[in-house]
This record gives sequence, C-alpha cells and structure tokens, in this order.
Amino acid sequence: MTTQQIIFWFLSVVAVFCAIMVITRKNPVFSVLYLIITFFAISGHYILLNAQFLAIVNVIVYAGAIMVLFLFVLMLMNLNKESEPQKNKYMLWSGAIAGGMLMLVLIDAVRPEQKVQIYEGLSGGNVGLVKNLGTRLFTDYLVPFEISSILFLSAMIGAVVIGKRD
Amino acid sequence: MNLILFAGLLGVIMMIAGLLVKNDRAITYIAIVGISLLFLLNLVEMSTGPLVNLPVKDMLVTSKFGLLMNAIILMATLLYFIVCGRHIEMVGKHVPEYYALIFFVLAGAGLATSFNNLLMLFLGIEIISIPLYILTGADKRNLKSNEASLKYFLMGAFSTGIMLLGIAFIYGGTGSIAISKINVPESPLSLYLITGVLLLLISMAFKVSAAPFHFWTPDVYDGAPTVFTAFMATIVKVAAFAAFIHLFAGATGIFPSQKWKLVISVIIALTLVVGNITAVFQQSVKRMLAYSSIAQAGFMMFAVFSYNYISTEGILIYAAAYCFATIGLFAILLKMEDYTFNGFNGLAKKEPALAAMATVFLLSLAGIPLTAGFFGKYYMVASALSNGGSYLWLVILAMVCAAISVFYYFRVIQAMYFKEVQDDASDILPASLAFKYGLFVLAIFTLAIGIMPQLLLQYLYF
Amino acid sequence: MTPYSYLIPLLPLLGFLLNGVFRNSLSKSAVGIIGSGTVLGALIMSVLVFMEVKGDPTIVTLFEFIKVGDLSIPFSLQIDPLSSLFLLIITGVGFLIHVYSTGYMHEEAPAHYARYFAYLNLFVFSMLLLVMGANYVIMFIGWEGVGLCSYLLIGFWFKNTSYNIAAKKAFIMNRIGDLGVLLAVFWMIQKFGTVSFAGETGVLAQAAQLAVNDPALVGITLLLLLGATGKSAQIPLYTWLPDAMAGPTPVSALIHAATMVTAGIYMIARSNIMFTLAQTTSGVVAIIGLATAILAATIALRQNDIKKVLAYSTVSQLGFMFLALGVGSYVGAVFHVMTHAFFKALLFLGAGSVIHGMHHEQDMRKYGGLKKMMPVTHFTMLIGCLAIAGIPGFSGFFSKDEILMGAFAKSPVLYALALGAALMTAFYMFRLYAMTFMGKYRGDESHPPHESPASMTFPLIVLAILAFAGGYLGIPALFAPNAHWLEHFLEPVFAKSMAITEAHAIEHSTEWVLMGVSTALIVGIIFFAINKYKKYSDNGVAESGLGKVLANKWYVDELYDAIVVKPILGIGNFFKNIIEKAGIDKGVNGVGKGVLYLSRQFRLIQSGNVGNYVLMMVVAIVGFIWMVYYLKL
Amino acid sequence: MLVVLFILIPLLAGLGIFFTRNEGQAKVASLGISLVLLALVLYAMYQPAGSELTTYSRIWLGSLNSHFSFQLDGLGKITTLLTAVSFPLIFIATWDNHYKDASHYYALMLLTQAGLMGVFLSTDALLFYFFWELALIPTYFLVSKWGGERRIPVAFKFFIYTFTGSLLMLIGIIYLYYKTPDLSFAWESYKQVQLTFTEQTWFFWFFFVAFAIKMPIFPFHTWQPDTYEQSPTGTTMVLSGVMVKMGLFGVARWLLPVFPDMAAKMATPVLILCIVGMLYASLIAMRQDSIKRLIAYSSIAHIGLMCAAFFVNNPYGYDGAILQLFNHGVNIIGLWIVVDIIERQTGIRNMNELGGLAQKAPWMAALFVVVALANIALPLTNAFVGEFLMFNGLFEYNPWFAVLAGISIILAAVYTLGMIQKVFYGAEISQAAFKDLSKAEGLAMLTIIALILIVGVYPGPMIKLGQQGMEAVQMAMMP
Amino acid sequence: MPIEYYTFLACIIFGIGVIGVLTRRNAIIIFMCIELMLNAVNLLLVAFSKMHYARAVASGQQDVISAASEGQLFVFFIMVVAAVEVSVGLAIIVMMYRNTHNVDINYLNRLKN
Repeated sequence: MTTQQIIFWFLSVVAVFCAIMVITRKNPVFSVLYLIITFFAISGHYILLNAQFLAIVNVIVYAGAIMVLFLFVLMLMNLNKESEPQKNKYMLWSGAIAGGMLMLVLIDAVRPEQKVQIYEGLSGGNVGLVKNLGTRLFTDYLVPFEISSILFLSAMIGAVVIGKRD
Repeated sequence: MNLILFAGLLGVIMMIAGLLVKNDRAITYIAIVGISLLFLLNLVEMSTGPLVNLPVKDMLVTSKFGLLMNAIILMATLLYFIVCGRHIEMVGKHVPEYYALIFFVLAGAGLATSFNNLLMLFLGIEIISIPLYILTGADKRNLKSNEASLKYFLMGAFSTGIMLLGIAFIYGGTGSIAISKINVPESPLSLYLITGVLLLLISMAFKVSAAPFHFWTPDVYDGAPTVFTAFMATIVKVAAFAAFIHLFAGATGIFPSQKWKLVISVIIALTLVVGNITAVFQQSVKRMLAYSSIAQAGFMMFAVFSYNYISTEGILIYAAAYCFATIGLFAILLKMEDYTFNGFNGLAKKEPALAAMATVFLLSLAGIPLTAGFFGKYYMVASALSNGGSYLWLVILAMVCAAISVFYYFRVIQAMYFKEVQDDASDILPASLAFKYGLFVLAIFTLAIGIMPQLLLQYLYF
Repeated sequence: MTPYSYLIPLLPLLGFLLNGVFRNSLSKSAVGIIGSGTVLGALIMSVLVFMEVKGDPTIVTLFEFIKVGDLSIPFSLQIDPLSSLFLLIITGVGFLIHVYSTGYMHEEAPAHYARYFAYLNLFVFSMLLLVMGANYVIMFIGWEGVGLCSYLLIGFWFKNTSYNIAAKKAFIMNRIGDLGVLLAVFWMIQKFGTVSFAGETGVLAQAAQLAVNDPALVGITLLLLLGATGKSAQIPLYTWLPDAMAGPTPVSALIHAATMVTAGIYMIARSNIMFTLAQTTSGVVAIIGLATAILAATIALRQNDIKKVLAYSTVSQLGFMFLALGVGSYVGAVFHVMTHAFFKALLFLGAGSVIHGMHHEQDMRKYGGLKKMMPVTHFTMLIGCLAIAGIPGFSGFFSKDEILMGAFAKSPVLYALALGAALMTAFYMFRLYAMTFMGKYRGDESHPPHESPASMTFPLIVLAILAFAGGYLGIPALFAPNAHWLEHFLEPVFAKSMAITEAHAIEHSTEWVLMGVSTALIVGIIFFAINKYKKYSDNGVAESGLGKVLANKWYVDELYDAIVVKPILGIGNFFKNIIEKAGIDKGVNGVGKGVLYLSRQFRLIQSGNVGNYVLMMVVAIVGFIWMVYYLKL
Repeated sequence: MLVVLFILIPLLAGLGIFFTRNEGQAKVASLGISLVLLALVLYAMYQPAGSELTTYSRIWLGSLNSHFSFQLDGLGKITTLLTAVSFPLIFIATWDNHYKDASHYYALMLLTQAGLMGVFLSTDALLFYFFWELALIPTYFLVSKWGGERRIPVAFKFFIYTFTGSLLMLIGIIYLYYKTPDLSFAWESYKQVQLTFTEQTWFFWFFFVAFAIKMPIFPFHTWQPDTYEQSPTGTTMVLSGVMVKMGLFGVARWLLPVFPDMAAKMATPVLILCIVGMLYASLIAMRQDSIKRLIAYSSIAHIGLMCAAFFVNNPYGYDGAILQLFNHGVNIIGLWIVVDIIERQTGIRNMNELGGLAQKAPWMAALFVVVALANIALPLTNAFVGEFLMFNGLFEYNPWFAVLAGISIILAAVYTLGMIQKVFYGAEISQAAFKDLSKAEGLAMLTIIALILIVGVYPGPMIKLGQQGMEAVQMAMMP
Repeated sequence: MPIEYYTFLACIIFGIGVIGVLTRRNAIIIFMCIELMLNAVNLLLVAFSKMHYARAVASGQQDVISAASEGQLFVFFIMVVAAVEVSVGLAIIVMMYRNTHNVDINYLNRLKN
C-alpha cells in the first residue's frame, strides 16, 4: 500500500461519500456544501494525477465561483429550509434503479481485458503545468479559445434578456 | 469558417446597434442586410475560397458539403428574417439581442458544419444550444415559455453531460480528440472508444430530437415563442444534422459497422413511429408541426444510418426541403390567431394565395412528387436500399409512416379548402407584401428543387 | 346470286335502321311497307339462292372479324342445303307474319308501331345471321342477337312490369345456354384451332376423324346441348317460353314457335357429326327431348290461356325434334322443324286472330261458338289442329311419323312414350279447338267478336295451305320409294353421320301396323276430346289433385325459384351486408381507427414531467449500451 | 417530340385556366384544348413506332441517370387514344353542369389529363412514378371539393389508399434501380434486372398491390364504390374510364415485362383473386339500389376480368385485355353520362324510386340500352370481341377458371337488365317533367355508340394496335 | 495504479449525479447534480491524460506530452462551458421562480401530450 494508494483511496471515499450526501440531503444548502467538498476531493485527485493547474482552477472556478453563485441563488430564494417535498416512492425508486443500472453498465462496459498501469511513482513530468498548457492553449487551441468568447457573449446577453426586470 | 467569424461579428454589431438604434424595424433591416452579407460571403467562399484565413491548426476543415449546408442554412435564415421579422419584433423588448443570439447560433452552425475536432463539435453544439435556451424563454411573462426554457435547459445540460462522457471515453480510447484520429485503436482501449462513440451518438440523437431522446421537442417547440420555434425547428435542427453527418463523415474508422447500423435503425424506427403516430391526434397545428419535425428527423436519420454519397446528397436536399416548407408553414401559422386546425377553416376563401402556398409546403412535407420533399424522401430511401435488401423492413416502415403523415398534413389542406368557415372564426393578421413575396420565394424553391434537384447538388460535383 | 347472299340479312338490317331511326317521322303505312318489304326482298333473294344451292357449301367471306395468334375468325356466310332451307322458312314465315302484324298491331301509336317493326326486322336479321354464319362465332352472334330481340319483343309493352320480368327471364335463361355455347367454342378452338364449319380444316371435318365418344367431343357436344336447351326451351331451361307469351301474338308465332326456338335444332343438325360420334350426348339429347315432350304435353292438357296451350305444345313439339336428333334421324328433325314452322305459326296467328277478334281476351273459358263468327280463322285453325295432331295427309303426320319410326328403330320403349306424347298433343289441341269454336259463345255479348281484316286472314290462308301440303316434301319410302325429296336434298349435310349410324330398316309390315295403330288412337282421342269439351261451360270448380298440379305446371317455376334464385340473391345480400360492409370495409377503416387509437395512447407518454423524460432517456441509454455490448452480432 | 406536347398542352393549359374567372371561358377553353389534343393523338396514331415524333428523351436527373423520356408505343397508343377521346366526351357530356369555381374544376381536370398522359407515355420509372402521383393529386381535390355529401372522408380514403400502394411501388422502383445493369430508370434496363427468387416475390407483390389498388382488384376495392358515388360525375368518368386503366397499364408495362418468371409463377393466385373478385362484385351489384354503386361494382367485375386476362400468358388474353381496356373506358363513360342526366334532373340515385323514364326520354333510353348491352358484351358491340378473347385466353389457361368467370356473364345480364327495367321501364313513378337528351349529351352518346359499334363489327384495326402494344409483354413472357 | 480505478471512480460519481437528477425535484439541486456529472467527466479526462502520458513514455515517443495535454485542455474548456451554463441556467431558474415562486420541476406540466 503505497502512499499514493492511501491518498487515492482516501480521496475517492471522500468524493463518493460527499456526492451521495449531495443527492440525499433535504436541505439544499447542505447539498451545496457537500458538493464543494466533493470538488476539493476531485482537485486532490488532479494533483495526484499531476494536473496542478486544473486543480487550482477547479478550486477557484468551481468551488469558488460557481458554488457561491448557487449558494447566493438558494439564499435569494430562501430555499434553505427543508422545503422540498419528496418525490413519490415510485418515481424515487425507479429513478434510483435506472441510475444504478446506468452506473453498473458503464462500469462493466469499460472494464478492459488487461490492466493498464498509468503511473509508477509521482514522476509526472510537467504536463499539467501552466507553462505547457498555456503555450498549447495560445497556439494550437487559439481558435476554440477565441470562439468560447462567443459563448460568454451569449451568456451575457442571456443574463440581460432573461434576468433584467422589465 | 468565414461564417463563424462574421456571424459572431454580426452578433456584436447587433448588440451595438441595439444601443444606437431605437427603432425595431430598423434593427430588422440591419439584420436582413447582415444575413444577406453572410450569404454572399458564403457564396464567395464556395467559389473562390475564404475571405480571411484563420490559423485554424486543423481545428476546422472546410468541405463542399459543409459550405453547401451553410448556404442552405443562411438562405433559410434570410427568408426566415424576411417572413418572420415582424414577429420577432413582437416577442419582447430586446429585439437586437434576439437577433444577436440568432447570429451566434449561426456561428455555432458554422462550427457544426466545419469542425475537425471533438472540442470544436462540443463548442459548436453549446454555442447553438445556449442562445436557444434564452430565446425559448424570451417571452418572460408567459409561463409556458418559462417552462419550456427550463425543461430545455435541464435536459440539454444533461445531454451535454452524456456527450462529454462520450468524448472523454473517446479520448481515453484514442489519446486524441481530433476527428481524424477516431479509429479503432489497439486492444485494451477499444472498449473506451466504443462506449464513447455510443454516448456521443446518443447525445447527438438528443440534439436532433430522435426518439427516444425526443421528449424535450414537443414541449419546447410548443412553449417557445412561435417565431423562435420556427427557427429551432428548421435551421437549428438542420445544423445539428450537419454536425451529425460531418462527424460520421470524419470518423470513418468505426462507421458503418453492423452494430451501429442496428442501433441507429432502432432509433430511426422509434422516431418515425412516435413522431408520425403521435402527430395524428394533435389539435394544435403548432404542436402537430413539432411532432412532424420529429417524424422528419426520423427520415433524415437515414442519412446517418446509411452513410454514403447518396445520403450526403439526400440530407442536403432534405434539409433544404424541410427548412423551406416548415419555415413557410410557421410563417403562415404566425398569421393565425388560433393555432388549432379549425383556425385554418376556409383559408382558401379568405387568402387564396396563402392557402395555395401552404398547400405546396404541406405536400412537400408529405413527400408528394413535384415538391422538394419527395426527393428528400426518395434519396433517404435510396441510400438505405443502395446497400442491398437488408433493412428492407425499415424502409417499408418508413413508407408506411410516410403514408400516415398524410393523415395530419392533409387535415390542414382539408380545413383550408373544403371546410366552411364558421362565423365565430378568428380572422387572420394582415400579411405584408414582403411576407407574401418571401413565402412565394419559399414555394418556388420548394417546387424548383422538387423538379430539378440538381440545381442544389451541382455544386458538389465541380 | 349466291355471292350476293350477304344482302339477305342486310335487307332486314336496313329496315331496322330505317324504322328505328325515323320512328317518330314515318307514317304507319310507310313503316309497314319498309318492314314487310325488306323481308320480302330477303325472301326473294333466298328463293334465288335456294335455286342455285348444290350439295357442297359455298362460303361468302366478307372480312376478317377476329385474328389473334394463329386463330382466325372470318366474318363469312355459308350457303348449303341446310341453311338455304332455313332461309326459306325464316324469310317465308317471317314475311307472312310481318304482313299479319301490319293488321294486328294497328292500334299501336306510330312511334311504337315503328319500334315494333324495327325489332321484328332486327330479329329476322339476327336469325338469318344465325343460320347463314359459316362458323360458330358468327352463328353465336346471331344466336345472342335473336335472344336480344326476343327480350325486346316480349317486353314490347314495357309499361307492364310483369312483361318486363318475363322478358328478363327469357334473356337470362338464354344467357345460361349461351355460356355453354361460348365454352364449347373455346373448347373447339383449343381442340381444332378453328371454328369454321366447312372445309378440310373445318371443325366438322376434323371432328369426323375422332373416335367415338372421344371425351373432348362429348364435352363440346354437351356444352352445345346446354345452349340448345336454352334456346329451344328444353328441360331444364324451358320455363321461359310460356312466360314469353307476354309478347304480341305475331311475335310468339314468329319467334317462339316458327324460328328462333328451332335454332337449337339447327345447331345440332349443323354439328350432327359431332353428336353422332358422341353417342353419350345423343342419348342425353333423346332423353331430354322425350322428357320435355311428355312434360310439356301434360301441362298443356290443363291450360286455359289459349296462348299458353300453344306455348306448351311448342315446347312439346320441340321435344319431338330433339328426340329425332337424339335417335339420329336428323332429316326427321329438320322435316318436323319445317312442318312445325308452318302449322304452329298458323295456329298462333289463328289464335292471334281470335284474340284480336275477342278484344284481347285470351282465356278459352270465355270463348266458344266462334265457328260462325270467324269462319276463315276457324277453318284454317282446324287445318292447323289436324296437322299438328298428325292426321294422315296433313304435314304433321309425315314428319311425326318419321320421328316415331326413328324412335322405334332405336327402341320400342321410346316409341311408346313418344306415341303417348303425340296422343296428348292431339287431345289438348282439340280441347282448344272445341272450347274455342264449338259450343256457344261464353264471352260478354256487348261487343261480339268479329272476323279479322284481310291483312291477317291472308297469311292464315297461305300458312294453311303450307300446313297441309308441306308434308309432301318428305313422303316416306313406305308409300313411294325415293319420294323423300327432303332426305335427298339434305343428304350432303348428314352424309357423314349416316355413314356412321347403321340404318335400321324396319320391315314395311311393322311400319304399316304401327302407323295404323297410332292413327287409330289419335282419331279416337280427337273424338273423345271434342265430345268432352264442345259442351264446355265454366263450372267454377277449382282444379284438384293431379289436375291442380298440371294447371300449376308441376310447380317447376317455384322449384327453380327456391333452389336457384333465392340462394343467389341470399349470397348477394350476404356479401353486400356482411363481407363488404362488416368485413373488408371495416377492416380498411379499422386501420385508420387503429392509428388514431395509438395516437391517443402515445400522447400520454409525453407526460410533461421532466423527471419522466430523463428517466426514459436513461433507460434508453442503458438499453443501447446493452445492445452494443451484450447483443452478439 | 410530339409526345411531349401531349403532356405539356394540358399541363400548361390547366395552369392557365386556373386564372380565368369566367365559367364559359374555362369550359370552352378546356374543350378546345382537349379537342386539339385529340387531333394530335390521332395524327400520332399513324406514326410508325420509334419515329422522331413519337419519342423524346432528355437527361433529367444526371446524378441518378434518370431521363425525361417518353415514347408512344402500341400500349401507349391504345391508352393515350382512350385518354384523348374520353376527355372531350366528358366535357361535352357535362356541358350543362355548373360548378362553383368552374375555372378551378376545369383546370384540375386538364391537370389530371396531363398526369394520365404522362403515366401512359413515360418510359422512365421515376418519371412514371411522378406522373402516377400527379394524376392522383388533382383528382383528390376534384372529389373532395365538388363531390357529394360524404366527399371529404371518401376522397381522403381514396387518396391515402392509393398513396400507400404507390409508396410500396416506389420502394420497388428504387430497389430495382440498384439492380439494373447500368444503374438507370429506363424501362429497357428494368427488363434486364436479375433478381433472386425472394426479391422477385417481394417486389412483384409490391408492384402488384400498387396496381391492384388502383384498378381495383378484390379485396383492395373498397375505396372505389364510395368514390364513384361521391365524386362529381365528370370526375367519376375520368376515374372509372381512364384512371383505373393506369393500374392495368402498369401491369402490362411495368409488371409483366419486368417480372416475367414471377408473373408466370404467381398467375394462379392472381387469377383466383381476380375471379373471386368478379363473382363477388357481380353478386353485390345484383343487390344494389343505388344505380351509381351498381355501375361501380360492375366495373370492378370487368376490371377483374381484364387483370386476369393479363396473367393468362397467351395472346388471346393479352390482346383481349388490351382491347377491352379501351372498350371498357368508352362504355362506362356512356353509362355515367346517362346516370348523370338522371341524377341531375330527378336528384334520385335509388333505382327503386325511378321508373318509366323510357316514355319521357325515349332517345336517352334507347341509347342507354345500347351502351348497357355493350356493358354485358353482346355480340357486335365492342365489349364482345374483348371478352370473347379474354375468356378464350382464360379457357386456354384453365377451363375451370373460364367456367367460373363465365358465371359473371350471366350475373352481368341479371343486374344490367334489372337496372334497365327499374329505371326505364314499368309505370312512370314520378310525374315530374323530364327532358330528353340535350344536343351536347346526344352528341356524346352517339359518338360513344359509334365507337361501340365500329369496334364491335370491325375490330381488326384496334386488335392490331393492341397487339403492337402487347408485343413487348409477349416477348418477355413467351420467349 | 491501474486506470480502471479511475474509470470506476468517475463512473460512480457520474452515476450518482444521474441518480440525483432522477430523484430530486428541486431544479437547482438537479442542476448541481449535472455539475457533479461534469466533474466526473473532468476527473476521467485527467486520468486518461495521465494514462496517455504514461503510455507515451512507455512506448518511448519523443513527443510525450501533446496527447496528455489535449485532455487537460479539454477539461479547461469544459469548465468554461460549465461556467456559462451555470450563469444562463441560474438566470432561467430565477426567472421561473419570479413567475411561480417555485423551483419544483413537478410543477412544470403546462406543456404535455
């Protein structure tokens, strides 16, 4: 049991546990908080897979920005009480079963014949460093990078068109 | 790739125009000018090549198919603006924003027809979808519009998740997200690839509203403001199909294999049956058209099912036929005060010209000869049969469904020509001259393609 | 003259067209002249042709009618002894009846008067075509043509629905027979590749090569026989003839006594060789003939409508002719056709004259004592009765005797039965005579009967002469050897058959005895009948027992109605109401309904709940993954 | 070149007439056009086969190798002649009828004629399908706009029924296209298609069903009586006189030469279907009260016989059928003309409520009787020649079939004479005034009767024409 | 450390997300579950990128990082899109809430059949 394995297992357990909590908590606020923890765990995985830059971005963007946004909205609608009436049992179980089925089928589908080792030791190289990614991003991936600006523009307009009171 | 660039640009221009110009009609004119420019640019690109060359690093690829698809999309949009512009102005306060969003969607469509990398596909689909979420909800006071928008958003996001999982697995399988690299890799990773492709296929099926991933379509089309429904049901759907075809045109490594054929054939069968049969009993023409768009998607899926040169030609003709006819019908529907079939009663008396053109569009959708729709269906069936007699059952099913489709398309004709108009019938909004000419052009296109499909296809062959 | 023989049918056709097209503009006299004149012309032509006729047939081909593959059917006419003889009978009797009609139909409105003569001419045309046709198809044209004309003439007074129904019945019964002829023709085409009578390649020549009772031959002849029974009113298709008396009396005389009904005999005589070879069929022919003769005679015993009596007697006489054909005495048959044409036409016209005199009263019970009031009619009628009864010296005697002898030659039983029929004939004919002319007048005195105009009595006289003298064309060898002119005349037609059937020569002694016996019996019956009915008075006692059955014609019509007509109509209703409406059409509409039903159900899947939508999508995804991974392809 | 005019003239004229507002103009114009067309067709009759005038071919869909190719061969001659003859007749006979939006009515009629001409002339499968539908669409509008009270559902049933059949045929057309040696829609290359047994079976039935629905053959016939009853009579004449012949024509042109072996194999089932249909329809016709339905069912019986004759695989059947194809068209139009007059004047369709018309309208009665007699194939009428040959062919194939089918002759006599008796004879039921034939109607009827008698007495030329038409079939079926 | 550990982990988290979408009624929670799905995908991509790096090293190519970095860059773009979706999605939800004072998807049933 090497250290990485210990860390891996630890992070995985945390991630899965919190994910389950996310979908089971009655109170939306708790869900958000658990989701944030999940994201932290996943960031941990990123570091383990030496994607340091992504790990940081994940924490900042997701856990930081997005989740806070969620939190704001929840507060704004003050749904922070345990307001949500439960779905009827039938829907609940059928949903759970269907999702579980999907999970199992996926897992089974992607079980390879023989094992593919992905790392021995932390010798990760500099793939995940800002330098490497940055150069790639602004050379090969320039076009998509620029184009994503259109996305943001439309999101902005969307905020205006939908959000603006009139 | 001009399209992407300039469409984005025009979007921005519209936003600025929104600040400067206060008159909605002027906005519409600007938009029409803009779209015409885009169309001309596309023609230029078709003949002489792109105006500006971006350093695409083979993220994008221009193909004759893609350019022709763009041309169809742009022409359709142009006519759409001409016949529906007035109604876009009526939706709400943010007219320039609506146009801007539409232009962004066109940029996405441009991506969809020219991507050479799954990342670009992903971005394209998102750029198409996100403005649509907004347009769907554009009629803010209307609860149906809200509901449609939220449904569309939730399910769209879900399908995005599926698509991303698929792309991730493809990446896992091939170590790349470039389309050209998608081919069967050495053993241990092939499983990832298959799963990935399947999930990608499913998410695309969602975007083109093929059963059993069609559930969002009727509700969203019904709830959205009718103008935007027209846009979604025609241009956007065609763009999605372009992406679909383009994807499998590139990924020849794994397509077509019997497994995929089976999967797709099941999807087609479900789509045809659900779309056609459910449409029969609808009372609102708008919702009927939503289901008919599902049914037509079932036919277009044939192009994916049997990917060959016939289906490439076919999807072009089908796209054009479907776009023009459906836009025309929606345009006429927009003039109606009541969207039920009875609203059409006696239209031939009140507006013979409209009725005649509506008849042309309906016949085209039903696939009657002398209209473009016939050749659309013809090519689809032909592409399926050109690979031999296996899957004959699918073709027969398709034909039976085509016969069923007559049920609901001809209900409109019967209403227009043979039903007497009741005295309490709500009369129809006045139709401007531009509107009539626009419709007329649509009808002419429908008939022209129906008699001489080459007019459209020639470009592929020189 | 023979090359122009196509003018013979053409003239009446011309008359038909003139009278038909200008029926509103022509005056009655003009109509009568055109109608009778054309037929007279035809008669003259026929006589001229008759003069020239020799043993072997002459064919006059007009044009190619049908030419398909190697089958060629020319539109050609044939002149030979048989056809020329029939030509004379048809045109002769036809002419007389036209003349008679000018008087008889005189009360009709001009338009209808013209229509009547048009039909009559059309009939003569078809009949001539029938006997002149040089192949079975042309014959068939005439064959159906006469059927049509009889239909038109029976329903001449079309205001009266029962007449129309009688006409319809006649046509349909004939159609049944026609189908038989048609099938026979097809069979011939298949077997012989041609339909022409004459020539080495002709049907008859080829048939002559076949073995006795060759199955194809039997089949063909049986089908022809079906046709003949239809046209000549034999069992089982005879019931239309008595109803056909709905038509004007001259029509009954011409069509339903003298000419059309003999078409069947003509056809069988024409194809005699086939029948001779197909002995099975000949047997059937003989039996049918005899049965018909007896059945009809029994019915005639108890009829009170004068025309009905004559109608049944016609059926019975036709039965005699069939018997003759069956026993192979073709000459006898044709002979009887001729004599019968004379005396039966005479009788009908006489009856017509009586009816005309009695203001269209046909019930004999209302007659009586007309002897003085209509002397000419009475006298001619008497000759007719004697002739049909077969009193020696009158024409009927010779022909009937020849038939009886032929029957005896085959078997005494046939002879006995036939004789019985002949006796009944004598009885009912003199019952008719007595009830009509003897005793005292039973009709209403207010308008007493009167003798008919000359235009009507003249034909009666002519026919009376013929009815008396006609027989001397065929004097049996018994009286004077080789005096049988008719036999020699028709010899070439029947040569082949005669060669096959070994002639049973009956010793003259037996022949004398038989003749004596029959004559004695007949005379006895006649006196019995006269005595029984000259004092006839209508004692309103209803018929009972056998008499009732006879009066009701053995209930044959009712039987047919029950076993044929009703079931067919029933099936028709079943198809119309059950299979069509509730079966096929419901099924077709059911498809549409089914689609609507499905549609209603499918709409419910679109529940409007996002949760359900996503759920179904997930399930579908699972399903597809399962398909791809676990479905072995 | 000339043949293109056969299609173009009515097409363009039809489109033009749409915009005339005045009924008289439309009437005169359409009659004139149809007469011009008749003249052209008659002229073309005398052109030798394959001459410049009677053939036309231009590339149409390059990528599909489909041609705009028309040819006037023997088969085409008979059918185009029928089309060209019947339309003037119909226009003349219905001269006194008045329609609302008359211009549209006449325009649609001419469009129908264009479609029919195209069907009969095109030698390119795709083109054939095009015109097949083109002929259908205007009819749909004609029926459901100017028809009787139940016109809309009835017309719709008719349309969807036929459309479904033709879609099956479309599958067949496309499939065969990919089996042709040179990937073309030309009739010639379709005849060279080689198929496996299963393929043949499938597509033979696809084509047959499409044609059988059009003819119609039992049990695909249920659209027909309703449609005939509900359509405006002019349209009914087109439908029963010419349009149902499309099915028979299709059999002769696209079924037998393309699937000769299968046609020979499947002859017996097809014949059984036809003969059952004949008896079935005749028996139902006997029980009809509506004169229109009676004629409709009798037409089913006759069509069944023709279809059967196409499958007996001997020259008698073929020539008889092709000849009868013309005769039946002429005769049934004659019947409808009179029915139309009666219904227009009395408004009655039920025969039991009619009667005694022979007194009021003697000429109409006389002429009708002639046509009716032709309908039951009396000798010296045109139908006799045709039916004689057809039954002969049937007999050659199997005597028992001939016997069974022959029963329908008797039944035909029963119901036809019944109709005559109920309608024209007997006492006058209604005392209302009844006009005899008008000049126009008389002209039409006399023309028809002239045709009946000429063909009936001297059928040689028509038979020759038909034989030319069936040469291709015979070559394919009996090499 | 074999790759399927990570694939399994990703699939599990993804599945949990799906289950969440299916079982919850609160639109916001559902949306969060979708974010969970996206994160699972991100994790998967990063793992794959690491795997491809290892394979490249093992097979001794000189360009060891290009394949690997593609995956990570893709994750970057996914985050971009996610951000956009969130902004739009929350806007829509808020609009909905304004009109109905409710974010329960079971009340979205005006449009059906």
